[in-house]
Amino acid sequence: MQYVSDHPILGKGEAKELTIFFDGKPVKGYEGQTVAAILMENGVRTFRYTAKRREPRGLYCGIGQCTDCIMIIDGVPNTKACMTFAKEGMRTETQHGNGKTVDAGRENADERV
Amino acid sequence: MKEYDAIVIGGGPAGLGAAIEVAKAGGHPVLIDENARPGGQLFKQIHKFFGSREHYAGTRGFAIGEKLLQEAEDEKVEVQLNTRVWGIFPDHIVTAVSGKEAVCFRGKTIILAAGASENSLSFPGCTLPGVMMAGAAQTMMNLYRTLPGKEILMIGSGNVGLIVAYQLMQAGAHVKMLIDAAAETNGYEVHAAKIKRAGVPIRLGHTIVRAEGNGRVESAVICKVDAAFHPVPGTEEKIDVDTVCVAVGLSPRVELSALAGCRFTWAGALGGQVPVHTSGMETTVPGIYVAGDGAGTEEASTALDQGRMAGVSAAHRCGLLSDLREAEEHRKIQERLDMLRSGQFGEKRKSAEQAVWKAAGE
Amino acid sequence: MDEEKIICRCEEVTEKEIMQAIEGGARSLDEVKKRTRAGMGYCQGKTCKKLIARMLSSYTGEPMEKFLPGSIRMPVGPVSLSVLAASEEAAKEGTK
Amino acid sequence: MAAEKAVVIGGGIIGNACAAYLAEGGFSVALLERKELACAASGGNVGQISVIDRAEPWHMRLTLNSLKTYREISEKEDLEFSQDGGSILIENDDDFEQAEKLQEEMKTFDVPSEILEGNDVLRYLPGADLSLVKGIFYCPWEGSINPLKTVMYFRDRAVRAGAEIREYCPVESFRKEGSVIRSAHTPEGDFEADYFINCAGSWASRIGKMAGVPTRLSWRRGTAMITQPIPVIARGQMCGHALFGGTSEVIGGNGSELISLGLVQTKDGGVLIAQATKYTDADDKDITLSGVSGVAAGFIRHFPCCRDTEILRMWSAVTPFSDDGNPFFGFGKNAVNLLTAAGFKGAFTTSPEIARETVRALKGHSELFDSKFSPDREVRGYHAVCE
Repeated sequence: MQYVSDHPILGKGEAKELTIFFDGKPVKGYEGQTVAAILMENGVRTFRYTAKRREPRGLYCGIGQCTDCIMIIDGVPNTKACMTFAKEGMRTETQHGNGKTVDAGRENADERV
Repeated sequence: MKEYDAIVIGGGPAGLGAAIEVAKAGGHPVLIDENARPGGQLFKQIHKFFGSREHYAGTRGFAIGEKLLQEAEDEKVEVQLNTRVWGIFPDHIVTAVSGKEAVCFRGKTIILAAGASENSLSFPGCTLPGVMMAGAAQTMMNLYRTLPGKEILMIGSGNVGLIVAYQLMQAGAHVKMLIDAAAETNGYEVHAAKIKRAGVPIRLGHTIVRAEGNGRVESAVICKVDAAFHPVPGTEEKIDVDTVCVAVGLSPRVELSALAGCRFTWAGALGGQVPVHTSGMETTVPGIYVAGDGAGTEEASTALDQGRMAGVSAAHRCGLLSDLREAEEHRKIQERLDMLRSGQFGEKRKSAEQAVWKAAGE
Repeated sequence: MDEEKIICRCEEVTEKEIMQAIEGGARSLDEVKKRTRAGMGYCQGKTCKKLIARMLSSYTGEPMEKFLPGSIRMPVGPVSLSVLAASEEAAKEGTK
Repeated sequence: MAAEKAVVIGGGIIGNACAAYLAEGGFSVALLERKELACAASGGNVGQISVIDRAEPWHMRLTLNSLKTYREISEKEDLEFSQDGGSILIENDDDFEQAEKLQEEMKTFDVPSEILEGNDVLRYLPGADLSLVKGIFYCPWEGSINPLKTVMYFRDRAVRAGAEIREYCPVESFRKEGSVIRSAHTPEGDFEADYFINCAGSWASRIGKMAGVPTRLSWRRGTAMITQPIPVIARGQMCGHALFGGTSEVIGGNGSELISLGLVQTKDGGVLIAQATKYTDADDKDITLSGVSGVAAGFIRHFPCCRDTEILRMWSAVTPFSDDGNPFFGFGKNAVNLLTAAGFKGAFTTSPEIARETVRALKGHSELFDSKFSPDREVRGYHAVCE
């Protein structure tokens, strides 16, 4: 939604800017923020689509308990966006179903063929 | 394997209080927390706390957190961050994962201070992005300065609902309405008054019917409920919001106490199922203690003192404190806890807590 | 119960499916789980347990405490196989 | 004429299947479970269906008839039954030799199988490490079934046929007149019947002893875990090469060693990994750290691509077995109306036919009436853990 740069209690935000990627597009955030925070600030609400009903999901519990916010982060599926601190250049992707582990695993298996 | 005097799991106020007391008694505790820094939910609390001087009255939550961290550092408490406990095995062995590494701890005692989790609520549309726990909204704005939404419907008039609604406004959101199925607000009047003054309508006797929207919350439908909490037909009302915050209570996190084999009892005023414990916070498993919201959901100040109580008990078990010293420390802490458990809500928690002690045979 | 209400968010189990399990004889969180998969997903029931316990309670008229906390198993939160494999060794060595 | 009464003791797969077939066969049935249905071995196992598990004709008959039943049921009910095939790992020359022997045996029952080597292994085990897994013995008839759904399916059938299912209703003693049991005593009251069926799984020996029938069962502990959904690493089920170690070792184990790794990848992609360890007590459900680490290490040694795969849940279950490899089936000398049906290896593979055999037994003629299955028999190699 937006970054609260001036807060009546927390004061002014002074963290350094950084850029991460969401489905290939660069989005701006700040050091010390989680992936979930940065994406929400940039208007992203859907972090994944579920396996069975293909429904969108986003942030729910915010403290790593519910796993609604899992995404593919730097290639690793099922990563909780609410618990992952952003790093410059981090790649985040919308996860579909159980994520690309399926493909990743096949690749691993096929490599040996 | 190195043996600690106490393995303290959870670095919120309860865990910090416990570890500090064990260290103060000359013991060697390890404080384990899954987050990047300890403090638990304290750093999300930007409001001023009530209570007495010992409870840092008038100080904001995050500032209390800073003080406790300083105290823990002064007492040389060993802290293991980014470390998530996944199991408890016989002989007080605690297994955890730190990054991608397996780590294990053995302790003379274990103090469980895992906190609480927010209760979920199910309604049509409850999985739409934009429906979130109030705590999630609070984490977003107070830890990361991210406004989780612009037009908010808050469900729940307990302290969490009231406080987070107010904080959402402080951060610049528009809280359109706060609803609760109950006929009266559940939280402190001070908090309710603040958001009423800010012009937020509080609709009691109302519930959410559904959240609507295409791929994200675009509106919510609410309606009146009767005395039995059943929806009253024809009272549906649609409000345009982009975010629905759910604040319908907290439950103690009991996974670890259950795995440790602790016996449970029901204490509605303390969030439901709680591990049976003595006034000294020992569970039904000797050498395993609980403190804070994980022992029964109360308040941060209570958690801190319960932690100190458990720390004193654990130090005594390790032979670091005499019987007399333990009794004396317990008495002092208990006095403070009694003070915290006064007033309309406090009394209820007090009698619930006493029933828990009774279940432990006190 | 006309509209679909998700109770178990991980396994996408609806209130209706859980009610069918209860009507079919499920009388505990475990039995609901065995019939519907509710509580078997990524969060292992952390989010839905209390909701299901409430359904069981209102259907049977028995108090919530009869149904909670249900069976709780390790690990608390998902843990990778390599970490599990290394844990016995870590227990022998201890930390640092 | 009033229906004959049967009390089924035990709410696992055999108990529920028996309750269903008995009730449908005209008996008035009460099933007594000491805790909850499928709370022990039936709830804790991975649902392997194995044709190659045992090569005796009686067992093969139970297996093939049961598979036919599962196929029929699956036309109407989704028990996640599948015959996707299954493999036994081959890790050395001895294993190859054993595999060839097994193939010969299977041929006599017209059960198809093949032995694969090298890269061909990946056809069925795409995730296996070929430096360790030199080959596999593959049988296309192997399969798996959802154990919980299957137990509940038979339970529902039993209830529809009029059976009464009682949970938290442990049998504490029997009232006998001579060698005839009149009633089973429980905290919920006494249950009178004409017949009592002991399918209490790990508890069958305790039930047996209450009635004066020795039922010399042993137990081992199975440690099991399930992963998050992942890509296909194994088509069908898989057993470790210890299965080639000779029947006695696999059936009986030898002391405290780890016994054979087994896995099934479920429809949604989760991998159920299980391994049996050492002798244990019938009620020992503790998970040990060495058990957990052992299972995890054994698995990722064979499937290194799963190192970072996450485990969502782990549990352990006690599984009963008999040291001589034979089940306990038949009436007891000191309890002539107590029919024991316990200690069957891979009970999910054979339970429908075991249940039908039970109905036949109550009517006086079972092909399993054999002194080598007698619950009164001495058992060679019996480790009396709880005596």
